[in-house]
Amino acid sequence: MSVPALEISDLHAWYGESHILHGINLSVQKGQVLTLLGRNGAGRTTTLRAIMGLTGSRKGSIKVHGSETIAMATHRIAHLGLGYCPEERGIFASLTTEENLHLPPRLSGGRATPMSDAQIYQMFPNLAERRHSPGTRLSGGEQQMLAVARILRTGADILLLDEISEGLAPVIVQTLARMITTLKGQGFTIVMVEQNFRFAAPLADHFVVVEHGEVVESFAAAELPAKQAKLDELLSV
Amino acid sequence: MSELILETRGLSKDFKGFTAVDGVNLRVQRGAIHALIGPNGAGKTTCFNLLTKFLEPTRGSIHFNGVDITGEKPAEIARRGVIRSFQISAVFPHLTVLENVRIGLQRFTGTSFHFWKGLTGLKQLDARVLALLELVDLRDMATLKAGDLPYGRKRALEIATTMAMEPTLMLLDEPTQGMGHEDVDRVTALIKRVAEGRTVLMVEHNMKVVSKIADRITVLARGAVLAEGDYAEVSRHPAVLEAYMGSEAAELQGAH
Amino acid sequence: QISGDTVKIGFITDMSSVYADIDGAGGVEAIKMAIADMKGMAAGKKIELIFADHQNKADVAASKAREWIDTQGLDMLIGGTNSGANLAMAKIAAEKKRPFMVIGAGSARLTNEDCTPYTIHYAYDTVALANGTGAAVTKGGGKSWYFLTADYAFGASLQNDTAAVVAKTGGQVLGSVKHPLNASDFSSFLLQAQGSKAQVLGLANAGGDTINAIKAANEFGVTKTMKLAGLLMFINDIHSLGLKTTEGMYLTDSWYWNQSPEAREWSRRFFEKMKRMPSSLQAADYSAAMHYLKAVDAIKTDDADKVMVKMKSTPINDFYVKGNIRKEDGRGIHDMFLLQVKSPKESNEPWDYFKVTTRIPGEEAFTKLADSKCPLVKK
Amino acid sequence: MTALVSTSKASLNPIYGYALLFGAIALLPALGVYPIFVMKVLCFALFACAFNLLVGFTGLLSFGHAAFLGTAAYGAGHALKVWGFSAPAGLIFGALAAGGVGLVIGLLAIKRAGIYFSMITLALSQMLYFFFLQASFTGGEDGLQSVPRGSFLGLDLNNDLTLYYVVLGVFIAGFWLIYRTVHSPFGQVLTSIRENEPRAISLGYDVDRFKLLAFVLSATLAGLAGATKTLVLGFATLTDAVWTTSGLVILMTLVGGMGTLVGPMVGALIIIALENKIGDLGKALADLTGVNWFNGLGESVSLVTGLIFIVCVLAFRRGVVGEAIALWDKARAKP
Amino acid sequence: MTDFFGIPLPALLGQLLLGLVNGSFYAMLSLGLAVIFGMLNIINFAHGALYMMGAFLAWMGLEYLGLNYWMMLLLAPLVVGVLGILIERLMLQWLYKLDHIYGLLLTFGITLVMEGIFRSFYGVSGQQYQVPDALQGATNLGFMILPNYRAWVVVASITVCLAVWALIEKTTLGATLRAGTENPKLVQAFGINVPRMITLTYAGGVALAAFAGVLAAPILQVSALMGSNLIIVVFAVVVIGGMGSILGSILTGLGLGVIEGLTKVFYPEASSTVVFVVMAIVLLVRPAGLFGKEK
Ligand SMILES: Nc1ncnc2c1ncn2[C@@H]1O[C@H](COP(=O)(O)OP(=O)(O)OP(=O)(O)O)[C@@H](O)[C@H]1O
Ligand SMILES: Nc1ncnc2c1ncn2[C@@H]1O[C@H](COP(=O)(O)OP(=O)(O)OP(=O)(O)O)[C@@H](O)[C@H]1O
Ligand SMILES: [Mg+2]
Ligand SMILES: [Mg+2]
Repeated sequence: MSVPALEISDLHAWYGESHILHGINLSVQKGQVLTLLGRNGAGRTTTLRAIMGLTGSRKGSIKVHGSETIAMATHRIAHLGLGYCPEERGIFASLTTEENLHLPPRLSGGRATPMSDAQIYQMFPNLAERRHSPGTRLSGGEQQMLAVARILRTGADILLLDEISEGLAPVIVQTLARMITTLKGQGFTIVMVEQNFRFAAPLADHFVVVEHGEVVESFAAAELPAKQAKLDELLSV
Repeated sequence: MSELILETRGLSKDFKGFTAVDGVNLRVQRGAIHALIGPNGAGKTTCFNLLTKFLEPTRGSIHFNGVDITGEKPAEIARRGVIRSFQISAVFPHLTVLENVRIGLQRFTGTSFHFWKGLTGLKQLDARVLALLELVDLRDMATLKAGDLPYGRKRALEIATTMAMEPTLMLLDEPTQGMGHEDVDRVTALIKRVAEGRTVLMVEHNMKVVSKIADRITVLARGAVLAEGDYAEVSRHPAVLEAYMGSEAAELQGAH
Repeated sequence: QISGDTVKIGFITDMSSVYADIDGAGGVEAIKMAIADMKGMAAGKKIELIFADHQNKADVAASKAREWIDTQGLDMLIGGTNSGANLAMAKIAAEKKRPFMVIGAGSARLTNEDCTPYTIHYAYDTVALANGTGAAVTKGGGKSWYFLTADYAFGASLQNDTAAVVAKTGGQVLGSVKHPLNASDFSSFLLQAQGSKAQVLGLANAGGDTINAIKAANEFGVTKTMKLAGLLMFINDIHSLGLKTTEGMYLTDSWYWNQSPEAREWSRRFFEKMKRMPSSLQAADYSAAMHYLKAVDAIKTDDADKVMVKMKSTPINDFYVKGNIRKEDGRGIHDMFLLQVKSPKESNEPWDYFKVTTRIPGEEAFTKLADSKCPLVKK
Repeated sequence: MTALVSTSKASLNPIYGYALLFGAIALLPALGVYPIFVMKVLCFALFACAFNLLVGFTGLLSFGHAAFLGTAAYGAGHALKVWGFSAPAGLIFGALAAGGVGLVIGLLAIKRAGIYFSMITLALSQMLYFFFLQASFTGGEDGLQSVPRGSFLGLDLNNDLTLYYVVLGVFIAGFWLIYRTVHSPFGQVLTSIRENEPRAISLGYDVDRFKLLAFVLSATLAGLAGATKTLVLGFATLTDAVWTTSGLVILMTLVGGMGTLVGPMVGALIIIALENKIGDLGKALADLTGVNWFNGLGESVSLVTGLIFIVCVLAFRRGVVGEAIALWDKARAKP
Repeated sequence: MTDFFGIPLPALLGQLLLGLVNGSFYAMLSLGLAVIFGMLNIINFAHGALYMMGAFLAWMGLEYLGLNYWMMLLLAPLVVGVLGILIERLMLQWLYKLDHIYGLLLTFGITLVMEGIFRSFYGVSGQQYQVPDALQGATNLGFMILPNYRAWVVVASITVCLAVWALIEKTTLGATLRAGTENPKLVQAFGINVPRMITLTYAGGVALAAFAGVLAAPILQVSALMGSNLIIVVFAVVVIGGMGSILGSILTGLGLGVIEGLTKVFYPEASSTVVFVVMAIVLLVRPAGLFGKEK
């Protein structure tokens, strides 16, 4: 097998004093979609943030296209070709929609073809309309689109998407699903955090269940039916 | 006295055009353990901040024991017996465990502005403090600096300090967050124990905890109340499943 | 006999702040020259100089003075710039009975309200400056005045003293504007001055304020319509402003390096050491130290009371001034000079800045005994 | 600020330590130490301790404490000289005047925290400075001179030694009050506010009132220092009120150790000694190294002060006493 | 002639204009402070000293290197900017995790050192710097004679202020800066070198101070202490303005210059305190300042 796009082993992370991740292990092949499942507060968001170097402190190993990033500064990690769409969306209030869109720079190490503005506006016509209004005046759904759209312009080939379907109308969720399928077809590697199983199930090649900051289950899409019962138990409230 | 200890009417908070809490009517029964749940960013902490006036509500009113307390200052509300804990642990790190709790008790002595007095007057509180520490299994750590405690023990200390205030209403923001399994169980039991004779309103993500001790649950989503009821009702509520617990998960589970 | 077997002179002045240039290290050098000219000995004993920077803080000055007297066996103290610091030191010197020779400070209070039997105000004071500039300029045709006054006690007294003289000499004061101390911008005040249509603009301020005011006056063309009169200025101020800006200004001083052959000769010696010409204060530092040392040498003792008597009874006659120290209040009485700044063309060499226009006799320049507010003066 | 604070207690009762310290100070003149110098250090030490009461125990960094020193210095000076107050009455008047000014400034400044608080106190004290510059009773640039020492309960203060013990007494009284405040119910609440303000609020404490009282106390004690200083030196000048003096007291506290009780005293000693002796130090360095520039060091007090500031902030935030306590704690933790 | 409270209107207009000149210095300095505060959360006490250094560089350029005013107007901000980079990299960057107070104290120390250095070399009475030839002379505006140089100062500083405002509000670079103040971590996660951006922001902010210093050199005596009195007034301006917005600091700066100018006419004694009085009033009414956001 070739070098995985993303390979994480024994990852620990802290917020201040709380020890959130207790040794996460996972790996994603290029062009794959991996979905992180788990209950609220299980540590999925934290996993994504740790990959980007945004947690308080972290230990272990995170390799992006084979290069170790555990000691790297956040902006350098990004330049290896990572695009991060945070759970809280991170739309900047003092920037217009377009400025928000243009904020992330082209990544030097990005391997994907950056999308043009035209392509993006074609994919999300709403954004074209609201181009000049302040970022946080957009509706929740539009903000979500903007948050995803802006990392497609950068040439990032590994996308970290945190609950992008959250709070969106079904039509938009469908748009996003189509988009992810398209991106996958174009060779993007995608790590998703999802609550919405119906959204995630058909897209993912691989599932990882996180519980209390540890990976408790990891299986390929094909194994899904077999794992269903286990999954119910893990995700039940 | 009415059965409702706390009631909000149309409570709302806007942040620069974004509504974090939107017309919430919360009704907390006296003597209940009431849980506030909801997805991240639903406005739970903001709600707490409004109730304790750490934030100024944009609209709506807050009634405590039938009295409108919307216009009061945070410290006044606290003096009414509405005591909160914080999502991120809030102890006084350089004070000892004992002193941490005593700060709470001290307010009742009326000597807090007495800068010319010694501490001997406060020593008489120590017995009470130790009793409270006993309650949370912290008695043998009384002389340690609070900052040196393990995380879970800090949360326990926070609860003890809150208890010291003889609160009629305790607001606990994610009391089990960032804890290991044993700690979670301990704190759950602790809450159950201290809730006797008072009212608890808590924010909690851990459904195990909620299902075990909550008498009543309000589900918040996008700043508004989505559902209310006991655990069985709420966990069956379709909108809640959709917005919080995940619809598919429920479907897969079948009717829970 | 000499206490401690050394004649110890102390010098406390501003060595680091606003007045450091007009006195400061140059003053130290001048006193050292005086000691050298005495061959380091007075009354057969070694002369020693200690000096300190008071940073324009009266408390530092007074503590230093007190400490030197208490612990170092100081025999005489020379006070440099800053009236507040000197008033504080005067009190200490009087309490501890040590001759105190004030050079750099201008406040007339030193020999009036706050006079002591041990204070000698050697070089100049604000009354002399007011008398010099006020009278001479008014007599010279500058009949109507407007004052630009620093808004604090010193500025007010400088203005009042001058205004009185102007009125007495037949002039008229059209108005005044107070500016805050250390104002950086004077344009607004100058515009008001210009509006008064007065002939003379009296600058009742000091140091940086005077300099900035003059600069702005040039910029706003005030110098075209009004004559500037600096009520407290020194040669170093002119040096830093340049002749182009200050040309034609009047000021009063006790001494100018180019006023006589002796003055020139001493100044050359000073120049060798400091690479700049001496200010009147630095010359006075030398003269005062010399006057004291000669008195000690003559009576062979450094006993304060005896030295005071000797100094007050010996006339001063050196390259600095010809005059004496008034017995009653310790005021040094000597001629003052009204100086006018040369134009760049008139200036023949570096530091050649002034024309001496008027010599003001000492009796006219300084407060008359009859007007003195010194409690020691019996009337 | 929290990082700086060490409330660790030595195992033996600190009262004995203080008694020893003050006993030693009382003996200094007998050992030939110049009493006026010590008195000046004591005044500044009290000033720094008062300042530290605010910053070290509430976390509020005032950049305007010179205003209180100055108010009291002028107030006491005027009372002693013009109104003929006795020395104790003059001191009390000065301290109360400073407390009053502290109340006004405090009411305005307490509303904001952090750097805003610092900037507001700085600006307001500067306003007061301009007032002192212009008011007639202060003597403007010349200062209020020749303030009589008078007598203290029948003791003639014109004797330096008598004054010395009176000043030491005042200092001990002031220090005792600070010690008391820190170790009082009030002090406990202050500590809790500094450590975690929201938590203190949620426990029902009206933190603004506590901060204000602390501010006024600190101002009053700073005033006591200023009034004593006038008594010792016989004058009050603008230097007492100028903003660089506020900077100086911060430096003293920082060098000695913020939030430690003894630190500000040590800091005051170091800084005042430095101010007095830096010229000699410069000369010694020049002789030692042959670099002539050092001879000018005496004129560059502010430069050296600035360097100390930078070094302290970058590498030495706990100050002399703070570092010593940390070392001590470490040493004890080891065995 | 029309009078306005006893002052002829033309004279008043003149005074207003002069107020604007001073206001433009306040605006430029408080703008620099606001930009630095926005990114670094540090109140740059050294701003006054760097302003002083700008003026000194102008003077030194002419004195030692024969570089004229216009050259130095470009060079001085560059040199000071480089110094700013050094200060930020060597000292400030270690303080971000601490209480903001330490930044204030450190920059206060830097101020003392810089002033001390210049004082030990050049004394305090100050150096003379001539108005550049092209701007010599004055223009009669009818109601007053306005020196050309002052006119230039107003034009130059307002232009620079507006340019900085436009740079921050209208360009991608500015967008990045604004985003950086909102959520630096996320911006860094997009691959932008935020630490470097912070360094450069500091450099830019202090370069503004140096620019103001060069502008001031021909008007004021160039002296070691020229910045230290100004900076406290600028602090007051900042408190009044509230640090909320770039435009806010510009407008407050200009406005206070004008208010101060009027005070000089009607009640000159109060002209040095009026800013603080305004500050006290504003604080009573709006604790967060005129343009400031409530926390
Ligand atoms: N900034 C923070 N400081 C302290 N604790 C945090 C912080 N952010 C998150 N946590 C805690 O870390 C734990 C894991 O949070 P995380 O956001 O990774 O959960 P998650 O699996 O993404 O769940 P969800 O997003 O559904 O809440 C939770 O207990 C959360 O409360
Ligand atoms: N001071 C503030 N200014 C602007 N927005 C805020 C502020 N405080 C909270 N918010 C926003 O309000 C929303 C609700 O936040 P809140 O902290 O109440 O969520 P929560 O329900 O407690 O979530 P969590 O479970 O993650 O703690 C979030 O979108 C948050 O970003
Ligand atoms: Mg999450
Ligand atoms: Mg929350």
